[in-house]
Amino acid sequence: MPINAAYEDIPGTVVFDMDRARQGYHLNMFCMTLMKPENRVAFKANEAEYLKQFPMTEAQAKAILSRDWNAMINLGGNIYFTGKLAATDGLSFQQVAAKMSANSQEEYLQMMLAGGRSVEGNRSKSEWKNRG
Amino acid sequence: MPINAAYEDIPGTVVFDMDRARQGYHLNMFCMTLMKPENRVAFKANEAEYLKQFPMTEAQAKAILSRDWNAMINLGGNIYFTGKLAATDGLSFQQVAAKMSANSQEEYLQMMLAGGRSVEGNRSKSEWKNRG
Amino acid sequence: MAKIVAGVGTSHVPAIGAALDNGRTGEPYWKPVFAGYEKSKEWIAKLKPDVCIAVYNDHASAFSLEMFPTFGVGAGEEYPIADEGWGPRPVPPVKGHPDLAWHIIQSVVQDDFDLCICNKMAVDHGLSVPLSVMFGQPSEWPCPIIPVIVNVVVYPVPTGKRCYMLGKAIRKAVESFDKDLKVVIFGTGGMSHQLAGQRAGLINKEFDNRFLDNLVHDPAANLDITHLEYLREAGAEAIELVMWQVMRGALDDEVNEIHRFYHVPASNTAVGHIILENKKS
Amino acid sequence: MAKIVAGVGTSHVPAIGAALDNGRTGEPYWKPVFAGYEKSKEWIAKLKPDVCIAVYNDHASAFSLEMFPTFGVGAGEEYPIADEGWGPRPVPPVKGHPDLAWHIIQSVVQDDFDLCICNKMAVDHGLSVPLSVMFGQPSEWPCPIIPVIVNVVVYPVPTGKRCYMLGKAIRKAVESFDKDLKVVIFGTGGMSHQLAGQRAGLINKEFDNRFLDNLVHDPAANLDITHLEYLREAGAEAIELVMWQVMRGALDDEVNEIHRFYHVPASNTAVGHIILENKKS
Ligand SMILES: [Fe+3]
Ligand SMILES: [Fe+3]
Repeated sequence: MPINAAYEDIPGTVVFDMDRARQGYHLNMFCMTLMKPENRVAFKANEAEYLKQFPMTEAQAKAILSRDWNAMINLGGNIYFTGKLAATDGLSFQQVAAKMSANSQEEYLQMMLAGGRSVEGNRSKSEWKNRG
Repeated sequence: MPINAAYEDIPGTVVFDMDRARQGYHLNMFCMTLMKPENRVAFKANEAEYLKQFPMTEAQAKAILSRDWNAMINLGGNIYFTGKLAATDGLSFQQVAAKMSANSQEEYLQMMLAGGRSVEGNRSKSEWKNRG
Repeated sequence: MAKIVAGVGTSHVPAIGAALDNGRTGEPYWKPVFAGYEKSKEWIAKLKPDVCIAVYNDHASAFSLEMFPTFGVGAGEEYPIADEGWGPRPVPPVKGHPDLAWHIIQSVVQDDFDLCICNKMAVDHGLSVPLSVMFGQPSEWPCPIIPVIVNVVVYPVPTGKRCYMLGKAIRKAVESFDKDLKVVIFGTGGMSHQLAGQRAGLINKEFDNRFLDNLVHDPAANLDITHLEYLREAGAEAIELVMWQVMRGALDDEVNEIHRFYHVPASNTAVGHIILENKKS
Repeated sequence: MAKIVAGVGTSHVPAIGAALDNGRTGEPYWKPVFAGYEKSKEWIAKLKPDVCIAVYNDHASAFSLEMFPTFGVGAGEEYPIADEGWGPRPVPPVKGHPDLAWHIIQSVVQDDFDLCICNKMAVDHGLSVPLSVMFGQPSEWPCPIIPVIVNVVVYPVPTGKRCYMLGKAIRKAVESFDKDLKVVIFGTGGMSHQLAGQRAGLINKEFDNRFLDNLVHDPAANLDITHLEYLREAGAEAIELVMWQVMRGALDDEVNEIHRFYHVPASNTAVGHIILENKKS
């Protein structure tokens, strides 16, 4: 939607707008069920089977099963929902953020200790053009 | 609350404000459960037992069990919630309104056919002072 | 560009739905009620709106004391019919229009209306009865519906003025949608009635007809009606008329009255109905 | 008359709660974070507020895509601690203050804020972490809390300006409450951070410190920050700072800065914290 077009220029960032909320509805609602311990157990016991309760796309299910955290976000997942999956796996938000944005946990930890990722060079997709 | 004091002057009328919403919380939440057919069956099978799930007052439970519709409203019930109980009993909103405000169903039906209860004489409690 | 071309005001008395569902429309009690909507059914069948926005209140069906929003907009694909205690009405589920609904939400929230986004909710007689009187008994509703819900149950409820301004914001949102859509907006509920207490059965024809007259010729005059005045003058449930203000706010200042119908009683209620069209520009 | 005497701004990073719950506050990584709140704990223990109003966002715990309100006010007696996937935090449930909460709802809805009334909801780290950093680890929280929830998760989210105006409306409501109560308002979330995507870990100290400076001396200057600017300049989750605007809106134009603390990092986040007192009148 035109109303949000400007957000699209921010690199490496997905804004959870109407398109994402619609696309990710079932993926995110699956994550909500992990707020109950018995559901976490059931999911862990047979992940693929558990996911069949939710009419999500194959790509979304695959992203969940393979814990491809960026793919989940790109397919309409929102971090506060997928954070429930991370918690189910015993992962912190920092560990997931590292998986999404750094080569290693250690690299990410060091970057944060050094003051975090600078906004310089990270404002616009035009600044990322020459990245791999 | 002062903000609502003016409503209190309207005779034979209970405004579902904060005080009623708090007072009637469990009574009304009981009514919400009657939106499921299996709950309607369970309630009808043993009404007193079913009500024990809800921490309402004895007076509220008694009003429900005796179908004292005005008492339910005076104890914090709201008509859209208690309407679910009426539906469970097979009663229409009109039948319940008649029970609350008229001597008989026939009298209420005739009053409505004749154009309803007039607002004249029914605006203020001061106008009802001389009623029984 | 999408455009709101007309507004429909109508009561949403559950007994009207029951009369239809139970085949009692020909009975002397109900015949005059349904006769009042004959012209309306023809009008809307001819107009063929692409989408209807239906402003109604949830009667403690999708919402309860756990949570009650002041304003909500339905952005879902489909809404099931609520079971209000007598089983769901035997009418088709309501299909939404998520594209336009989300666009409205985007626009209206940025205009400082604090909506609740509603994707999953059962819709009750407040929505289904207006569809029935306008569209009859089809196997599916002829167009997608965007539910707009307003709290008129748990006080505090919004003012008539706020509802009118919401209508204006919805209109602005619709007009900035980038597809050609002919939209009709429904304001539902009312008119004078009171369902509970010793004053149940209250009807005020003068109040109702003044409200209808103002709606056509001087909508601003209705905005000054306080909650207290609705309740005192026209019965506790007359507060539902604030939802007609949303509809009226979404139309031009000047409108043509296409149809009007007023009848007492249907169950406990004064049935009011009006169709207003924006003047062609 | 009740009165809002002070405002607290603080990040609500879940890892801070986890560090406390797991007894890791003495570790080199966490020590400076908790040191920043030492003065705050003394301050609030001495102030002894009767009620705290805590503005926070639900992180898809009490709300989901089924329903997401823009603004909600908790009117319940008690709120359980949410299980966000790792079991509920081992902290006491939050007791509400229904009298004042309902009074605020009454007043603020009549001032055209379209609140969702929330009686039953689990509260997540957004609320519990601010309580932990300010009150430590008591067996029960020292005062009742009124949760005010703001949608900063599902776009569209409210503007900073709208949030600031909500703060003003809350202040007006509190000041019309007929009991003497000393009230502190918390604005939580932020500061710069981004949790997801390839840009995760973004921090912008200049942005954060300008925001803090403005908060003290020129709150109006913060109101012009657009959603786009929060996101681009300070990370996707910096949008949470709109909740500090609710807090600031509820205070006097002129305030005294009692305490300020800024530290990078806690997990993915720039921890910001400020205490502002209204000047005694
Ligand atoms: Fe209604
Ligand atoms: Fe947060």
